[in-house]
Amino acid sequence: AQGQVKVSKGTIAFLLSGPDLYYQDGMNGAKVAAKALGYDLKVYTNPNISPSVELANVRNAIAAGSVAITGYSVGLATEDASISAAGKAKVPILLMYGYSPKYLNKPYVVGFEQVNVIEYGKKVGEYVRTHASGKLAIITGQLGRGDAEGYRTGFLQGAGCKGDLVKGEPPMTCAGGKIQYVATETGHWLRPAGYKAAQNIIAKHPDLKILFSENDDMAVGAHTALVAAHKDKQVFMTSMNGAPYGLAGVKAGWIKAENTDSPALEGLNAVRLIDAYLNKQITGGKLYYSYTVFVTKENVDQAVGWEFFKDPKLVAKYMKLPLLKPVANPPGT
Amino acid sequence: MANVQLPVRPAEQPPPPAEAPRARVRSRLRNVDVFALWPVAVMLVIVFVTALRSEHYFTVFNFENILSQVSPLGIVTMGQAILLVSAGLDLSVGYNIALSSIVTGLMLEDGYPLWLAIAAGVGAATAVGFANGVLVAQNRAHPFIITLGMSIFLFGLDTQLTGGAPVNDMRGLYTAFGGNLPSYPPFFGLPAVAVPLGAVVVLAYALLRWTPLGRRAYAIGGNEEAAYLSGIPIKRTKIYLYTLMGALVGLTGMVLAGQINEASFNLAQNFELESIACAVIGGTALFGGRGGALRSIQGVALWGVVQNAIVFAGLSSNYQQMALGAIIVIAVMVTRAQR
Amino acid sequence: MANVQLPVRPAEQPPPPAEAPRARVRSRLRNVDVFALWPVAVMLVIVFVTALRSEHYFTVFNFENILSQVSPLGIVTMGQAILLVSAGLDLSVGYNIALSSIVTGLMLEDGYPLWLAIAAGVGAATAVGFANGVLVAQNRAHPFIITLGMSIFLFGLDTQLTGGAPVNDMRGLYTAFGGNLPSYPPFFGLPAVAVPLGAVVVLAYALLRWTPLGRRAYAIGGNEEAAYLSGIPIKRTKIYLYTLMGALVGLTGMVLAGQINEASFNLAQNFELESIACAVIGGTALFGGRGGALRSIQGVALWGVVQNAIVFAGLSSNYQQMALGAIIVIAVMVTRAQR
Amino acid sequence: MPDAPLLRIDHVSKRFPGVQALDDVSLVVDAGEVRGLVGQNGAGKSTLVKCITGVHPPDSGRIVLGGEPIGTYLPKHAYELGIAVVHQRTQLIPWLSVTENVLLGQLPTFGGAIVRRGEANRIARELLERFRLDIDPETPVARLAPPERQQVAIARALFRRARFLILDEPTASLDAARAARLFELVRDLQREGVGVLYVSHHLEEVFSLADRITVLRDGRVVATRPAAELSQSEVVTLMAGRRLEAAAARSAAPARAAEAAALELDHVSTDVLHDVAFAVHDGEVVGLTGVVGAGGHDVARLLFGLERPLAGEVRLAGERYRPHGPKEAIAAGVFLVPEDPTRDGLVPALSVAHNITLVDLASVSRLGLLSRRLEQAVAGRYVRDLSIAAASVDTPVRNLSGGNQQKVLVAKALAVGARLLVLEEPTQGVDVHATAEIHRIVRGLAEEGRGVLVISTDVRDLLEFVDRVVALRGGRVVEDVAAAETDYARILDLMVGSLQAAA
Ligand SMILES: Nc1ncnc2c1ncn2[C@@H]1O[C@H](COP(=O)(O)OP(=O)(O)OP(=O)(O)O)[C@@H](O)[C@H]1O
Ligand SMILES: Nc1ncnc2c1ncn2[C@@H]1O[C@H](COP(=O)(O)OP(=O)(O)OP(=O)(O)O)[C@@H](O)[C@H]1O
Ligand SMILES: [Mg+2]
Ligand SMILES: [Mg+2]
Repeated sequence: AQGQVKVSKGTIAFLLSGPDLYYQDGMNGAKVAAKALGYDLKVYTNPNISPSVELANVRNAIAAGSVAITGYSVGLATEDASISAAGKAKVPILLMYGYSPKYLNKPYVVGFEQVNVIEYGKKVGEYVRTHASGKLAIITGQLGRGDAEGYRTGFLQGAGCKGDLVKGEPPMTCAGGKIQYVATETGHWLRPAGYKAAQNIIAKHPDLKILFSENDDMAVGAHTALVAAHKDKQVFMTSMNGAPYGLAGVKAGWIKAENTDSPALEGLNAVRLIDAYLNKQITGGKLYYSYTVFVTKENVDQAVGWEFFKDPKLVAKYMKLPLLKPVANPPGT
Repeated sequence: MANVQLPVRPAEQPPPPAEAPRARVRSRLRNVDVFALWPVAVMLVIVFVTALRSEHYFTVFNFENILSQVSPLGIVTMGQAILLVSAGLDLSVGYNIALSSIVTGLMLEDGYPLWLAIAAGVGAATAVGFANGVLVAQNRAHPFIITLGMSIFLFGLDTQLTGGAPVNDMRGLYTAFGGNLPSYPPFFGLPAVAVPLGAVVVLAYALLRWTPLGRRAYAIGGNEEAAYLSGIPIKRTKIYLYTLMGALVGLTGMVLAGQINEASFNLAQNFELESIACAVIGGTALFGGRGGALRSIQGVALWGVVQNAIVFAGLSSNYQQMALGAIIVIAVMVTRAQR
Repeated sequence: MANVQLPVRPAEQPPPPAEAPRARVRSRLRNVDVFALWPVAVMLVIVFVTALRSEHYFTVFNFENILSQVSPLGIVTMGQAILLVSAGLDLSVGYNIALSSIVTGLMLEDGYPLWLAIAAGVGAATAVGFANGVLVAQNRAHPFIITLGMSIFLFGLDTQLTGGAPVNDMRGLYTAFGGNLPSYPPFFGLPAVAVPLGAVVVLAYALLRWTPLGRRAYAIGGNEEAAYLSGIPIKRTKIYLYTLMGALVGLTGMVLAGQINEASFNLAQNFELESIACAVIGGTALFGGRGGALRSIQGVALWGVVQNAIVFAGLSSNYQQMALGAIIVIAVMVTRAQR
Repeated sequence: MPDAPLLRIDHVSKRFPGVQALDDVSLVVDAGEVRGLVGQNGAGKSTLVKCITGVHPPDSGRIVLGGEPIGTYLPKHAYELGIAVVHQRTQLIPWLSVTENVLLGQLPTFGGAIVRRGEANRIARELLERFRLDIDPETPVARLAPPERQQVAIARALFRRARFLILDEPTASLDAARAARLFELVRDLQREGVGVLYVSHHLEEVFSLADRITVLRDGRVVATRPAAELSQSEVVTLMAGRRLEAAAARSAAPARAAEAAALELDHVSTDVLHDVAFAVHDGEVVGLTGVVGAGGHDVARLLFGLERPLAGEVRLAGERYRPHGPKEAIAAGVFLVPEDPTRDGLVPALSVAHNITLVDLASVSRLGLLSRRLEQAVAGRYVRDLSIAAASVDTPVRNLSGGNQQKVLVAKALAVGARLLVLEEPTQGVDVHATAEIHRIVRGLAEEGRGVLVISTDVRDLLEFVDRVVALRGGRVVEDVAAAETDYARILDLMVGSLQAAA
């Protein structure tokens, strides 16, 4: 494959929201897929995850004559303008995250690919309900965009908590009184903030028993803080994401369980779906759920992981998998 | 006036009549600051160079694209320029823009009429501006820290208000600012958001140049003590200026939310620093007395052109940031050099 | 008025000798500023009130907790205070701290010896500080905009170096700063990060109070023109100060990366604004000539105590933000009031 | 020494946008000589000073000090070469102590590392004692009165142990006694062989100190002659290239004490003033004098609402007058021309026109919008009447000479058309011709029926154009007399208090 020069099928624009590893690896996954399928991939960054920059990027992508647009929308259901802009310019668009039913029937919308937010958090909650007891605290990501709130709601459902799960404010009793939900702090998706949040929680609730962190970065930060406070043994830690350092935590045993997905696989599938759409193999306006694996120490090696794109064999393997199946009846339809 | 009674001896009044006209011409020349136009020159160069590198660059679409990208930022920058002239500044604009959009958005969701929702949103932002003004004026505390505190406060308020999920349908506002104007003259299919920008630039220019309020802004920025001794009501003037900024922020909120059809806390991330950067790049002095609307809007234009060109230059995403940072530094160096 | 023939009678020189001692005493009194200690008072109140509401609050553990939270910020704040005194400031500290941690982290990953990795990391940050200094001094441009540009540049550089991926093991640094000191005197099991903070506070205090460089900082901050006219090397002094800031930033990078055991571009987000806020809350003037190390460190302490107390108050995250913003505004109002 | 002159200025020229500030200036100053430098406002005196000290490197020509030409023009190099200067606008650092201001950039240290505070304070105190100036060297200069600041600035220059000392308007804010001290110091230095360049508008000062006098006009040297061979009137003529008009005639009719006084202070006390009582009638010019600190400045603050009386009351046209701040004062028809133009009076970045019209913007507005035409008209008139030397009314006042800035300030007051004008040191730093003009204008205002209160430490100047003189000492009125019925020596004596005030 090295020798022969492929004629590019055109440039796919990739919207990169923020430089965090999750988005970076989503882009890396898309890159390898684009290469394999004969497209160029041009990246448009949005370092401060600002909606106005996202719109600007879409317009820049159109101006630059892209054949299609994919990548991350900065928030849940905040990309209306981007989609219309793409539609007006007749450029197909597939976004990772940002699903809203109202877009499904818009022209040139290939669809959305994202984890099922509520379900994703719920699995972890269910595991906690059956495996742990005592005081529970949650470290959320940045609130205000809906995703962090959604994961928390899902988790609380799974843990069988009683109260306004959408609002998610403690205190609540969960698992029929076996678990007391006592605190929630926001860790802004970041390690230092996760560290600080854990410090504050443990200071206020020295007898904390269960901690749920909405991503692995905050989990690592929180764990470091717990170690410094000699509380790591006492706390049953759970997390989400399946980042390399998260999976390492599961292997090492200080993360008891976590729900994992792979941004790289999301990116790869996004490009495959776009290619299929451009080749009229699929129709637009669908919602696709990302491939997720719930892991504990036992099955941790089954997680896809974020970095398979570095291994051509794995890339080839995932490129050969059947295309994602659209969700039969998406929420809100 | 007193001097009328004075025995006037023309022969002895310097400057001698002969010199007067020349002097005046010279002064006129000195007052026209050709260098103030440097951003335009720089832009022309960038446009030319980039056009050579990408055939998609020099197109009407891309021009409209840049215009629609800078318009909301441009509106705030005008407000920021007015504050900078008076030796003030506002770091809370980002989350205040978000606030106005959220208030309006939530009311639209609850089915309130458009006009009422807009009034509430702009009103909220204006109230915040007023609060900033009162705090800055009453305590003679530095606006940097006051508005920073306000910004953190508003961040909490915004995220609290949107809670579950951001508003994703701005209804009438989207109809108004989401698209372009009719493509026939005099509209030429410009992005709708360009209209409020144009209006605000004119307003800001007129205010600073032709109104007593604007002149007072310069006086306070240039020497607050002297302004006070000249009987200028320092506090009231400051409160007016910050309240005006609040209103412009509210307008920006409507324009931006309409354009993107969203209301959320991160709607205008970094607008506070970007608007200050634009004004200063254009040649408005930080903390006092110099600069104006036209210089500042040039800064905005340069900002937009540069960001757009960097994308077309095909730099990898991270290098784009580095280039942007470098250009800000170079820009301000140039602006200084020409003083 | 000035008449040289005037016979000079010492006895008649105003002010009469009788008044002199009183005058001197008065001036002495005016020179001590008791109010400068207000943050301590406020803290005591907060501690007392919160202690009543939670039995876990007033504990050694929570005290250490606060100390370990504020230490890295405290180090940068000392640097920021020194710059503020000289009418400068540095908005690039956040991503510069990140840079130093990344450089060191990557070298540790590649198996370089600890000392070399640290030297490189601190060196990188110091070089950035030097660059800030040269840019600010040479162009006499406002540091606000210069360091803002630098910050954006560094953001791109940081992400370029790491590709967004954090370094997960800081090895020796984690051993050094990840834990606490031995629990026997004179260490009392304080967080290890408190040690560099203590050292830096002493250093900053000594520098500003006792060294020519420190006094020049005050002179330049107080009246740059006058300082220049009396032959103080403005440029060189500024360059020294910004370079020193760079070194302190590097130290912060090591401490923070060691404490959290990671190196990444978002290691120290918002440190630039928080450090300025702390210094100003403590009573250091923005842009000029007044304030110092002790006042500023009080600001840091207040900052830490407040944030921690807000958590214990059981407010939800969003309300925590609002409370923090409100407190910043109130704090700066108090600091002004006491002038 | 006499063979090689201490300072030689060869064909130095300096141009500013719109002005040839210095035009081929040459002069030579010997060691141990005091050289007087005089000229009208804007003649180029300060610019020459700034060229010598490297603040404004000259465009052409060269400056030679003690045989070696000055290569790079930077203030710190000037100091290294042994040139010390007291600039016209005192340059101090507000929140640093007196000591640090005096020793600025030269603090004694242990091996360059640690500042020796004790030592520094000792040096500073010594220097201050040469003025018999009794202030705590640890006091921030921000807390000092203008004359004390001026003396700190002079002390700084003395501390430099310079070979060549430049004094630009050093007595501007000094009272007689303080000035006299300064002259003694200058003579001491002269004896030590220091060369002195003495810039002043007070010709009697110059004549009593200078060996030779150099006259500048429009940036050119028009004469350099031994003081002995010149008379003050000759110098005045040289400065302007024309003779000085006769001083303004005092109003023939004495103030009509019958009708209500425009301004009345009725036994007013503040923490400085002690039941001060005097009146200013319409059409009357009253001079309020006293050594600095005697209370003149406090009366001004009182009248402009910057301070409130603790006892007694102020009446304006018979009604109780208690303004809260300048705004109300101006509304009540009172206007203050403050002492320090650059600090209190003017907005340096704004143009001459904009500064003049700043107070009453309504009067130059049409339909709420500022009219450039009106502004230019108003400003243009005063620039002419006060012959303010500025390239145009659009020139930023920053670029005006010290004296011309003072004139802009007066113009500002005239533009408001206040009923009662309070002028603080209106002729400070203003040349003789401008002084005469200001005298005439003030008289003109009185003839229009306005009351004018002139607060000044310059008794000679006051006596030339006021109707009444009120002298203060230690916050008390020690004299209130018609100008015609008293004289310089008497007032001066009362001010410094050797005589008992005549009851
Ligand atoms: N406050 C100021 N006002 C006017 N000019 C200034 C000021 N500060 C610096 N400059 C300019 O900067 C130049 C050098 O200033 P300074 O001597 O402080 O720097 P430096 O580091 O000592 O330079 P060098 O070491 O090369 O002599 C001066 O020529 C002057 O033009
Ligand atoms: N920085 C400057 N920029 C432009 N013009 C200037 C500047 N400084 C002085 N001038 C002009 O140069 C001329 C000489 O000014 P200078 O200050 O030397 O006068 P002066 O003799 O000191 O007058 P005064 O007695 O009022 O102090 C004036 O016309 C003044 O307007
Ligand atoms: Mg030097
Ligand atoms: Mg002068």
